[in-house]
Amino acid sequence: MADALLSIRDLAVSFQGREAGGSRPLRGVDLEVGPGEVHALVGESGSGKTLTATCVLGLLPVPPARIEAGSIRFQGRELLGLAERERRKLRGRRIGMVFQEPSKYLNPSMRVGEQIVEALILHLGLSRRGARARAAELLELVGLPGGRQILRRYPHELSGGMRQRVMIAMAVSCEPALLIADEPTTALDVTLQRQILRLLLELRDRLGMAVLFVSHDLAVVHGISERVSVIYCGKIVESGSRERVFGRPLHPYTQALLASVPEASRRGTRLAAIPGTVPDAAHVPAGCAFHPRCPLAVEKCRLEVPALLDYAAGPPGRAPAGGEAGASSHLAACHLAGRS
Amino acid sequence: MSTPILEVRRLEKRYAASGILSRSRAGLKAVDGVSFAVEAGSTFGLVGESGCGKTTLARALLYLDPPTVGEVLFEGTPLGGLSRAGLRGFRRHMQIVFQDPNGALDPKMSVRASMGEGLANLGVPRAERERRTAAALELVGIQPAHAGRYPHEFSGGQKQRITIARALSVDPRLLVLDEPVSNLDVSIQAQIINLLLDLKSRLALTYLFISHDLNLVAYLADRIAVMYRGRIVELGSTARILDSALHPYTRRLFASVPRLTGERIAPKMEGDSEAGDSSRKGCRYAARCERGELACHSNDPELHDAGGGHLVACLLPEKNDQGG
Amino acid sequence: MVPGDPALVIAGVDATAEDIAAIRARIGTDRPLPAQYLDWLWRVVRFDFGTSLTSGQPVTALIFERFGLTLSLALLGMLISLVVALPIGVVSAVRRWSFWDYLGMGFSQAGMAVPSFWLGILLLLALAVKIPLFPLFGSGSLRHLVLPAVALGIARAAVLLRLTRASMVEELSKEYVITARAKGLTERMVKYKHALRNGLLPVVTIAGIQLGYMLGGAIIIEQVFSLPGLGRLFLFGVYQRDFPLIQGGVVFVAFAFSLINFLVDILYSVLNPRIRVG
Amino acid sequence: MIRRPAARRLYYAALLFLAILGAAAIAAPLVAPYSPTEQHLDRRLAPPSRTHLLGTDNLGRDLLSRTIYGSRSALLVGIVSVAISALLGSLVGLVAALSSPSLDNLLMLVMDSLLSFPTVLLAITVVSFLGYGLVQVMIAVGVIYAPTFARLVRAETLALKNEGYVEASQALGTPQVLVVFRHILPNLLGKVVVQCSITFALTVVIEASLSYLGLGAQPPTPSWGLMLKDARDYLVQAPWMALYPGLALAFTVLCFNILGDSLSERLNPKL
Amino acid sequence: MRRTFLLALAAGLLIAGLAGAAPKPLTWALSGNPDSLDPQKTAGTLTFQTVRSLYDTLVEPDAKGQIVGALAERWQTSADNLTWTFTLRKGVKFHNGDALTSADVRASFERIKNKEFASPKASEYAAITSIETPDPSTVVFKLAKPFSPLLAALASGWGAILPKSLIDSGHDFSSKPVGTGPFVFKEWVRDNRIVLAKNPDYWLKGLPKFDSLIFQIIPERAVQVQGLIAGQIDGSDIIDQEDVPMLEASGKVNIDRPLTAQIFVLAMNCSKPPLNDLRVRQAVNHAIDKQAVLDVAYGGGKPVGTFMNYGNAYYRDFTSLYPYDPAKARSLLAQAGVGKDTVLEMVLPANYPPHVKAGEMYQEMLSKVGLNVQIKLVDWPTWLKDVYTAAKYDFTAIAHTGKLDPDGTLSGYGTEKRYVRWINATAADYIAKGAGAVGEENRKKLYDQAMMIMAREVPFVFTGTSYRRVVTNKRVKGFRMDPILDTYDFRHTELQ
Repeated sequence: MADALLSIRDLAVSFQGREAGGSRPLRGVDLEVGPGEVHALVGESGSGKTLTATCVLGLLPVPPARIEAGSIRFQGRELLGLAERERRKLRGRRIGMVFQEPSKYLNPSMRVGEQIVEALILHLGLSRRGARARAAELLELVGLPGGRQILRRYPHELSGGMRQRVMIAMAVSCEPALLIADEPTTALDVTLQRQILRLLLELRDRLGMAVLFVSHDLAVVHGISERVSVIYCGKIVESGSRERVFGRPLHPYTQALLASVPEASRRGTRLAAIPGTVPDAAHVPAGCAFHPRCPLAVEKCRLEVPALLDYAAGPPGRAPAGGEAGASSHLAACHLAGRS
Repeated sequence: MSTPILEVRRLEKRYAASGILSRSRAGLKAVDGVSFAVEAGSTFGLVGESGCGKTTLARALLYLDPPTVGEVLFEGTPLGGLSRAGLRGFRRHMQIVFQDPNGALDPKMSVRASMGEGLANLGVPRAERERRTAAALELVGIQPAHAGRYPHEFSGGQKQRITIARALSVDPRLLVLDEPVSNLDVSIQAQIINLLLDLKSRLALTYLFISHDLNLVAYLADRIAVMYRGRIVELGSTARILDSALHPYTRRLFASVPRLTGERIAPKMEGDSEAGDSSRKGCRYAARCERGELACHSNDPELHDAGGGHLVACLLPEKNDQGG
Repeated sequence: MVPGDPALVIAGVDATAEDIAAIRARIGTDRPLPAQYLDWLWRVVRFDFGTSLTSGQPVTALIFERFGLTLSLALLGMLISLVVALPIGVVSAVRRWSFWDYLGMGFSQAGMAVPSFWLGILLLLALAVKIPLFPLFGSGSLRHLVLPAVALGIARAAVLLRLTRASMVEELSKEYVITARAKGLTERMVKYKHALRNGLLPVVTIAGIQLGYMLGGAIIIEQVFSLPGLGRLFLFGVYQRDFPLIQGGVVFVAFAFSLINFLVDILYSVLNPRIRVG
Repeated sequence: MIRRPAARRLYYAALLFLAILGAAAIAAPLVAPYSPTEQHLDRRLAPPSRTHLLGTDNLGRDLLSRTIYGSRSALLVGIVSVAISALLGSLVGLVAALSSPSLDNLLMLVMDSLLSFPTVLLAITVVSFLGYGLVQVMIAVGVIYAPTFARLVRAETLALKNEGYVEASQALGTPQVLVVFRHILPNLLGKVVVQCSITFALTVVIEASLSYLGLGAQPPTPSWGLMLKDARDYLVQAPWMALYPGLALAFTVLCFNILGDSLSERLNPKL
Repeated sequence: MRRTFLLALAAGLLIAGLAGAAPKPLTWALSGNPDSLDPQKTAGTLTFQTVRSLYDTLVEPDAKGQIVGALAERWQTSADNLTWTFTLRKGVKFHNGDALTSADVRASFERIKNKEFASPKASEYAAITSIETPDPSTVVFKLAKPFSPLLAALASGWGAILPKSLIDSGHDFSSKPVGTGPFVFKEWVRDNRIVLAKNPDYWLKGLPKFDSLIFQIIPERAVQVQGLIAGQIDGSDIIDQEDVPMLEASGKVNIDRPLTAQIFVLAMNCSKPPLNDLRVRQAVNHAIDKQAVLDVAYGGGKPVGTFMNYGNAYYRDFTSLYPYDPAKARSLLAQAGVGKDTVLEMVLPANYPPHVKAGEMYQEMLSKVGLNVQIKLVDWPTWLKDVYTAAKYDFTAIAHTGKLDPDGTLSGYGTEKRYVRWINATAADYIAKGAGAVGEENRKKLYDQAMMIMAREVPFVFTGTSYRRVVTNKRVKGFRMDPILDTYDFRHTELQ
């Protein structure tokens, strides 16, 4: 897809060190985010979803971690191998990021205003006054009326919801083309969660940016995304539009995940639990990483890593990794996909 | 109607102000006059957002952190009247499973030793203890052969199974489950929930299930109590709470829950604002309530029966026009 | 209970029993101990520590006469330890496991291991005797205070260095640093604008406490360098059983110690918006 | 976190040094070439030589022997006073954490008031009231460092009290005393041991300081602090008198500090 | 931050350097801070060493220890020795401008005798019943009984004459001394230095010969030595034998080695077994190599053999009685039946390192003859209380300072008043008679008897009288140290 905003191909990351034991938390991630699209990356803890986001921003702690292979193209530019100076210019300017716990991700001893303003001055070259005015506007934009007063506050003087709005204001301050939101509502209560999700969607509409929404919560992903990628053990196992992935999941893992969510509508029925546990990055099974827990696994699954193929058209037509089939594609990495 | 297995009457838990500077928090009421009853054999769900007092309530009703005011009756026996030793004897009937499986097992003790503690307290001899420990582990799907291992050798899901087995080792009748699956991965969560369902039917247990996850409670509970700021604001059967909630907070809460079966979220921010604290007097929810009237700010509504055992604490409950 | 009688010290070896009895009556040590203690307590409440038994001077005056020196010694020691500890600690944390870090940590371990009085002796030997850069004795100028302050400051510097490093390492591992990087700030801004401010907060508290401990540590250092400070006065009181002096010294230092801690608390709350009142 | 192999090596080096020191202290009569008090008046202030490896002092006593014997004072004071402060402090901390808030406040007030004096000053004051000597130093130092343990144990106990496994044990009907012995104490132990190691280092320094001021070990008991006190008068003529006891002291402190660091890193591999 | 610190340091160095340009006063090292500068309120040697330059006494000892006139030009005693009449020198002025009169003398001695004032030296003047002042320059002391040591008491530091006007107004002499002495008090920075300036109106015309005198308080001997070598100090009198080579090598100082008036002893508690047994005390005396102790611990000296300092006019030699003989010591101990299981305690004053050093040597020597001695160090007040007053000890090492009169040294011995608890009525009787007797010959006979008994019965090991090393910068000439009172006399001192 030539006009993809962000295109990750075959990204592999390993961790060195005694305790990490040479683990490979990312084993070839393929991901495409189109302009203005809300793309959800969903997976369990340790699946590599946050790490993928970190790689895009270029904030990987380099001594223990190492990018083994792959490419990350953003707005047509290869990010891997780019000088740190150049990458820094993208961070905050073209790619914004919102994190899970706003209370931790804000500098506790710095006024909110200063934290918003510094990126504006750095990236947009605004004067301090101009930056402050812009910051106040941004706070209004994220639903914090009376922004000027809030600029003078310290993070601890704000409620959890307000802090997350401030984080979002910071992330979108330079009107980035891509906003990475890493579990932005996990630490919030449900009522606040919905507000923040609405805010993200509205901002997307107003600023025309794409959102890479990283989450473990299938219900939230269902509520917000346009496209969904499911990651398991450092590899994308399924990717497609929200309707396709939730409506007709191809990968047994996706299917099992969806069936395991408790909801009122399922009262009285047993949940479809996935047996076993998520393997840690140092002990990923050979072949399809999911095969030990997969009820359908056959011999081939044990031996051969399945390729990510496009099943949108029905029969398993082999598509090059990354899928050039565009927005309508439905990729899955399973030997058995589409058979049953 | 038979005696409920657990009855909580006007329970309060206050925390004394500590230090001179924290006057503002003087006598903070974490739980403020909560009453409810749990029928034997049922699953009673307690939901609320973080900080609403649900965990404090659980610890208080188990007398792990005794309540400041109020009564807890187990099968009609008031726990407050018991001596220390008497209370210890009673504990075997009510057990608790905590949210964090990592902290729930003593890292310095083998699983066997942790498991045997409750039985040892009951004076069960060692051989019998080991047998019953093994049986309890078997029950929750842990190989009894692994009983000699230490907590760090197990995964989070396995640890939670072990803590459930430990709770069950003394044959309790009531199990308080305080967010037992919140710290677990989605795929493991379902395993534990299924296990809990199995155990309940096999051992004729009663569950008091505490969670912030409305989907989960809606899936599991027979009756649901909704807590807001130390109070129960609404209590009723799961169906009533889901379909015809009377309290505006309950409605809003359940409307906010993302569901797999739900609609895509609309990018509109109508009425979203950061509400401040509500006044000390009056309804706690008044400041955030879209229906709040003047009276709500001065009168504190009591929990009252709106018909059919559906209790609500609201001066202006939703018109319940969906029948029942 | 307390061995030694101050009257005997005043009287000297040739005095007769009558002389000693007269001295006891004059200084009040002939009265029962509880009475003496209550009397003393009552006076302390009025910030009057009584009269030194050996010199006949008011204890308060004696203390204030020497406190200046001890305080300047402690302050200079603090300054030295901060000047040494902060930059090295920060660099150690920022370049963790680098050569500089190992050097800093090595210095820190050595500094904590070397007792200040021994260091004082070595400094005196090296920089006053072998290479006479600093005066051997006397007081009154900054020069006289340099070596004692270094001896006093190094051990404290070692502690502060460790603390600074640990605090900075902790801050650098905190989430807001990731936010700062995600904003595209330069590493310099991330480390010295965002992390440093928070990293130095606990250092302020500990530095304050250290200043208090320096007042105590000065006792020994003043002995080594023959400085006429509070420590020598106090030790003299101990050696001579000059109870009003001992009691006054202890109460005064405890008071100063508490005052410093109080001031540090205020400073901390000024620097740390999280606990700022109002 | 990646643990550095260098740190591990340091840890073993420290252990080795302390083991040697301990062995030397115990077997001092066998190891030391001379009696520590034997005076060779004809060989006063002799520089290090083959007969006296570390030289002699102003009374012609063999410095190597005195340094070896000096380890006895240091280690003895360390062991006894650390034992006193650890036991006393832990007991107070435990009682404070588990008792009513009023008793807790009272106990901690006492402990905090002890902490509001600089250590050396407090030690000198206590010793000046108890009389001079190693035993008095042990008691004084033991009492002075008790608050550190009390605070640590209290804080840890309060934290442990809220641990799931402690609550679970209570929920299973375990009597409080048993909960303390079964769950709280074993989980406290690690941190207390670390604190012991750090306190040991501090104690050794305090002993030396007090002996240096003439308030601690009494001559002719060989003590490093006392040897340094003697050395002060002969700094120029016999610098070796100040050097070796000081080095022994510094190395002992260093090793206990390294030990404490390593142990705490092992217990809490976060930092 | 670092830069500012370095700048401050540099500035400090510069200022200190400029300050050194002023004319150089005489700087004398004092080993400690005097507790008071009021000569009548203390017994401290440091006080008397300092105030010797500020006050004068009626009479004073000359270089040989003979008592000569000072503020009193002359004096005479009545035939019954009960009336002493002193004629004061004319034209003497106090530092505050008052002229010296007999009223000042009377006020000074009434002050010291006043019970409420509680001078530790009050009893030395107990024999005085009244003081009369017939005219401004005549003072008459009336005594209850003949008392020869009175003259010595008047010549001692505590016999200083203070101005009556200031006594009456309650002036604080302890921190602002005012006397008639050769120097005027300027300032006292406690524990640091005491600064004195020349008294231009001093009654000895033309004296003193230099302008400014500083007592620099330096407790560390090693520091004093370095100060002497560096020329920062002009003199000190506490120099150790070990320091001498270094000082000599510097070529900057003169070293004088006079005998002190002190008697260094190993005192024994004669009231406690086994030391109540004469044989044991004799054994102890034989066990000690007195010269070695003097040389190592006390910096050299002369063994004495009895309770009198070597240079004293009343001294008689008994050193041959108990020579160093460990074998004999062992056999005496065997006779007395004292074995290793008897543990004796040697209590030493911790703040006097030479005594501690000596004590360690005594202990080692005694252990060689089979006597088990444990050392216990106590601070000075405890020593005074436990050892000197309550006699709770077996051994102690100490020095007795010199006295102008033999009575000062010997009075009380032979009775339970003295800390050795040595009871000998005959000796006590000779000593008591000695104080009342008149004339040196008469007194000498009595004291000879007493001292002989003491030398035989050995309540002490009479280790000896030590040398003192007075080290002065070569520019200092004519410094005199009183051989008996241990005080400094700067009156004839010149700076070159």
